[in-house]
Amino acid sequence: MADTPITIREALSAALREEMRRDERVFIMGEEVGVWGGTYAVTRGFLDEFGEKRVRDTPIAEMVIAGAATGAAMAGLRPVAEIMTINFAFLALDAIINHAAKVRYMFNGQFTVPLVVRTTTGGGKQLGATHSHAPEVIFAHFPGLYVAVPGTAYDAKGMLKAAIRDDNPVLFVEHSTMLQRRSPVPDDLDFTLPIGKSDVKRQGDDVTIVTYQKGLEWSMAAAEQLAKEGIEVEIIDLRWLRPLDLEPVFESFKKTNRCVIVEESLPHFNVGAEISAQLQEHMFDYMDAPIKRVSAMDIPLPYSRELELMALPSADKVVAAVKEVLGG
Amino acid sequence: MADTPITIREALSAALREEMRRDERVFIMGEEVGVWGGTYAVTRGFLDEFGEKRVRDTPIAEMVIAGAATGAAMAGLRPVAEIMTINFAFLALDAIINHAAKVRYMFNGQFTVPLVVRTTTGGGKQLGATHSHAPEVIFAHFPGLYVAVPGTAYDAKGMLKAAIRDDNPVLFVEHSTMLQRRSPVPDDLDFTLPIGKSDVKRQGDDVTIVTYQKGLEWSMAAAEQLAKEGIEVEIIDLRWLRPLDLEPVFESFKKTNRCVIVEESLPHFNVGAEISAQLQEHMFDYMDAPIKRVSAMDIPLPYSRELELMALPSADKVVAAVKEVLGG
Amino acid sequence: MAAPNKETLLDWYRQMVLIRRFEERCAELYQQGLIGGFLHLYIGQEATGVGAVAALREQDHVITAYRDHGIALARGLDVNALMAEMLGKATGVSGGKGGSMHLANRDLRFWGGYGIVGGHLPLAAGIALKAKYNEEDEVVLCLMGDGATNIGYFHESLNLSAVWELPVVWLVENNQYGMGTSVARASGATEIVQKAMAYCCGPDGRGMAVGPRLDGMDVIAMYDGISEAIEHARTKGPILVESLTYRLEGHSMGDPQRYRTKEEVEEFSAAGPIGRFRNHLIEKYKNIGSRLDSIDQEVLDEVEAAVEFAQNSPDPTFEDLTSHVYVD
Amino acid sequence: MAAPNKETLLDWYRQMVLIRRFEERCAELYQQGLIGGFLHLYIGQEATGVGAVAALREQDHVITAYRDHGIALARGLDVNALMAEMLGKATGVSGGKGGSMHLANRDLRFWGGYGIVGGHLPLAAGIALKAKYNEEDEVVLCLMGDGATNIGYFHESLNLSAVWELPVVWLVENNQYGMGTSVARASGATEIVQKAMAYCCGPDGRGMAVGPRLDGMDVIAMYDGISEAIEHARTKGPILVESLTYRLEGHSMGDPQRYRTKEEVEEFSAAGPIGRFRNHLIEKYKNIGSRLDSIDQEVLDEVEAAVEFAQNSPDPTFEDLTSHVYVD
Ligand SMILES: Cc1ncc(C[n+]2csc(CCOP(=O)(O)OP(=O)(O)O)c2C)c(N)n1
Ligand SMILES: Cc1ncc(C[n+]2csc(CCOP(=O)(O)OP(=O)(O)O)c2C)c(N)n1
Ligand SMILES: [Mg+2]
Ligand SMILES: [Mg+2]
Repeated sequence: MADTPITIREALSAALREEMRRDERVFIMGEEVGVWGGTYAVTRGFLDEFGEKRVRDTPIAEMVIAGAATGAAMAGLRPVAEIMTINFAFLALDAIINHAAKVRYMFNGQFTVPLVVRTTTGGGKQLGATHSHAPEVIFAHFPGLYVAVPGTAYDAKGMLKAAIRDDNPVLFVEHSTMLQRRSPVPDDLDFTLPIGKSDVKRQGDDVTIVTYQKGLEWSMAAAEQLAKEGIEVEIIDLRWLRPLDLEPVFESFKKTNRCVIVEESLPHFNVGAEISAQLQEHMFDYMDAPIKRVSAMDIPLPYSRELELMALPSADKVVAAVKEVLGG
Repeated sequence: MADTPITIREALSAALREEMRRDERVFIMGEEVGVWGGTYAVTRGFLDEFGEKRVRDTPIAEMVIAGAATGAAMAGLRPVAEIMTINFAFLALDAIINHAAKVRYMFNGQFTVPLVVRTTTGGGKQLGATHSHAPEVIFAHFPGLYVAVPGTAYDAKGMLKAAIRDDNPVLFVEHSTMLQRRSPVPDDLDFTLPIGKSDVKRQGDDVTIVTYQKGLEWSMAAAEQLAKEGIEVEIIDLRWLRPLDLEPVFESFKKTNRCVIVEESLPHFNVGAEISAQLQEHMFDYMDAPIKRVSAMDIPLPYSRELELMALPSADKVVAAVKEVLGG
Repeated sequence: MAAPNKETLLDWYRQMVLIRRFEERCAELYQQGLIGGFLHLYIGQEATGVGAVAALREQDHVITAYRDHGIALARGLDVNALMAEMLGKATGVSGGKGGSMHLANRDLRFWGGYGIVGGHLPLAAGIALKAKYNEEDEVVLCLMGDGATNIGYFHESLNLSAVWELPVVWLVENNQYGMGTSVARASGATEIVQKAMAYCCGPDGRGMAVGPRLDGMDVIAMYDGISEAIEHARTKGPILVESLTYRLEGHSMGDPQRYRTKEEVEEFSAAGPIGRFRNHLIEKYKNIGSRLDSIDQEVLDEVEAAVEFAQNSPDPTFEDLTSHVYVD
Repeated sequence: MAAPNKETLLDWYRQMVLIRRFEERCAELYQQGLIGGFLHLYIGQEATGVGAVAALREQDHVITAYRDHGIALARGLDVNALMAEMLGKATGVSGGKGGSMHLANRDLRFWGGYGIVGGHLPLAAGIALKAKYNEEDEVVLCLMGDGATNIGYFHESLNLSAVWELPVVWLVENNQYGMGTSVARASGATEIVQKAMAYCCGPDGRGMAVGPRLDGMDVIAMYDGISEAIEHARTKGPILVESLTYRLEGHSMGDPQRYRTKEEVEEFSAAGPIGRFRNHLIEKYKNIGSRLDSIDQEVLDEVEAAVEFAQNSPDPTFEDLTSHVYVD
């Protein structure tokens, strides 16, 4: 396998392009996906290659972007709809949860919704309170939908291709500050990653870190710092919030008996809460210390660079939490 | 204090009526609040008493119901907006979270949002997948908003009056199947309950049950069954999901060392997850058994009565969970 | 469009009576507690549904809101399977998981009834997009209530259909109320077709056509009007049509109907669509009376048989409860 | 409405030049990394903002989207405090927590810039409701972009304002693009005022007025047109007005501008509002040239002083980070 180091942006572009070439039914729609080339340049050149039929600019209208894509999917197409950022997906919550995720069940399997809704998440760009959410958790609450949260170029490509090929609706969440991150990715046109499989991104015996996306970066940086002090953390990247695959987390925890969960989201009712709850339930006899969560502060994100950095998680905060669970 | 036994519906009506009489700035707006008298008859007679100015029927337009109420609150009125059911509040998520809950922070305190958004929650009425959510948790995730989940007439009245008098935006969630429940409620026009205080609804030494709203009923029924077998549970009613008051839960847990969390919502990324996570973090040394969660099954709710009952929690499921944490 | 012949007219008569009897029987079953949830009857609107659906070709599509029994019957869904769905049985069109609000039959291109006001409009746009994308000669008939024209979904969906020139007939069943709110109290424009002006007309006249306001109590007028609208949608693009009709029963069961007078209802009842059409047939064809009587009787028997079928049908099982959340 | 006198015209000139210089300076500071987030410049649209805001009385209100610098300056917000906000300083109008998109000054009845497209429209309706509720002679001027007229918020807000007869002037700044999507590619109606037809006219002519399409490059035409619109809103109800203008810079910083030609931009630049108004003044008043030159110089100095003020201002502190999430 010829692995080429490419960025997450390139990985996403390649996944989309390959799947559009492979299957005529796959098309993209959303704000600025065409003439502009995608707000984050993921679909640059697509309009030229695939034409207006398959690269469809939309009005600013998130409800109908998600809803019309759902209808098209029910009718047999395979839309990849883009909601520019996950903040705007608040406007499409009903379309995504009450329609895309439910029509199959509600009509007893008569309809299938092979839909991908791509969107970007995350703060850290001084965009202020309404534009800096990382609220994937609220979408993962509901059955009928899958939620993808890739953190590397390799994962982004394999997961997006899998999402497009899958017959279930997938909310595919990309982190807007990680698009330039680079890693080797297979060129193989049939490279996909299984849906709902988490991944051990670093091995270690002392503490298990469970995380995803931006949390992966903070955790990796923390791991390096900690390694210098002789502390070896194991890092598990969830990759999907639904289906949520905690088997590798349990396996790791049996070895480490300590866990820190790292995420960019808010501190309450977050992803870490679910993982912590499941860990204490299923791994009770292995617990040597309370499980800690590292997250953003419980406030809307401010504009000021300094304030925003204070509010967000960081490698240092992860280091501190790891030491805490080690009883430091 | 002259406590009269009244229903939750009556308690809500009384709270609204008293506050509207007390303060000219308080008004209600929403679908069918006026001529119809409220879908759940909570505002019956209000149009006659207060007139069209203060009892405002709206078009079917949840985004602007929540958003215009937010604007009116910013400008100095004290709206009580009604979103007929919390399912339809999905359409107002942006208005509630990105606007009502954020404008104060974003503009550094220049604006105040004394807003109450009343809505009804819950399944169990054969309304099918899109009309049977109990998704309060997703609103509680975000700072800037309070989330009320009263489970008795006493609480409903005291909490609603407090919510209307408070200067912060409150999502006030009523359970649509509990409106006929009756309990003694003070007639005192200034009876209010503090915001963000949970309440011990039953005392017991063996297991702590943390719950709210419909869960309270299942838990109370379970408690009676269990008492017959000599098991005494302590039941803590959260009453508010934000601010979340876990002090009484911790106190109780120090005594019981075992906990079951009961809620109507879905099993993942739910209220129980947060409580479980905080319990294991703060009460680690008191844990004698894994904390269990009782919730609905991880599916959209179906129409069929039999199927719906299977999917929802029940007193029996609570009994079973309590026995499990007791190592039964 | 050929003028309908005698047998066609008799078939329409049969359909209208079938809907009426079906609805009346449902009301009884609801009173007996055999139907749960909400029950929105189509009584009074039969001419609209039958005439409009009759105008569809086999390859065309139809989708509507929760007031869907009449459309389902007009589109030829099996009466037994429909009644079984009302009773939440495994033999129901949606396996007992959908209920009254969520009838569908994919094979007959009836894409279902939907409970979220306006939520199915984007789906209609998406289904139409599929037809256009695949260059298939198919039109989507999307029905909605007058109240639905005030929600954001309406605006976004109609606009998208105009910009993308999608083959949709948007048919507003203006029965004069959305629950208890009259059109004039909910909508700026009281002639609803006028709303098409917001989506009309782009470059080269592209955009939404302002369609006619049809007499929704006249099945032939509906047939003619919708036939023309379909032709327009096929060849030119989307069109907004209004049917002036009336809901003779309450919004759902248990509607106090404080928003209208008995006299108003009686007036519309006297001019009801079935009696009117019966008179028309009697005037047009001599000696048709006995044909009509025997149709009346056949339909009664058909509905009775359906009730029997439904009652004798098995309940869905635990396996049904968990099936079709996802495609495996 | 009195014709503006010479000093007033000179003040408008000053405001327009101030906006232009302020924006140019912001662009530089952005390039230097001193401003973060998004930066949406008002260059090209100065006549629209200055003319429209000049028409407001002191008691009137104004609210807009994220392209808000020009409106803030026209409404008389302190230049120093505005520039400080750009730099995220504690002395900024929103304490450094809002940034470029979220400027506001409650005392001056400037209710802010808002980042969610269409999200401020319901707020405008709510603020207008307050005025009506309290029987105060106040009008709300709500500005939005052409792209915003396609979102659900637009429909629901304009409709509510029509049904409730709220004193709002809805002003669409039609600068021909929403990001990279031209009006014709995004909107069914290309003459945006036509959208008012959907909210016009209820019983007794109640409802939205179809306002004029104003020359948004002519500050006097804007002043006249909006003055009349305010009078209409005061006495009759809401009105939709369109300003035909042009955005001379990219949508935000870093816009590749693939959606338009250099020639198009140059054409509009040559006919730009400031040069045009300057010529008008020179034609109208002899010997005004030196007055204008000295205004140009004063404004340059004022902006430079503001930059200095901002740079010398303190950053917000950790205390600011956590303040104003809730009212205490
Ligand atoms: C988004 C949303 N808001 C509110 C409701 C509650 N509701 C159900 S039907 C209805 C009235 C709809 O009126 P109309 O569109 O005229 O249809 P009709 O019932 O007259 O057929 C309302 C408000 C809902 N189902 N969905
Ligand atoms: C709900 C929502 N969707 C998408 C965006 C991203 N976005 C920001 S500005 C913009 C274009 C708006 O165009 P227009 O309303 O014409 O205003 P202009 O920028 O031209 O002033 C878009 C799509 C957003 N902020 N909010
Ligand atoms: Mg209606
Ligand atoms: Mg624009």
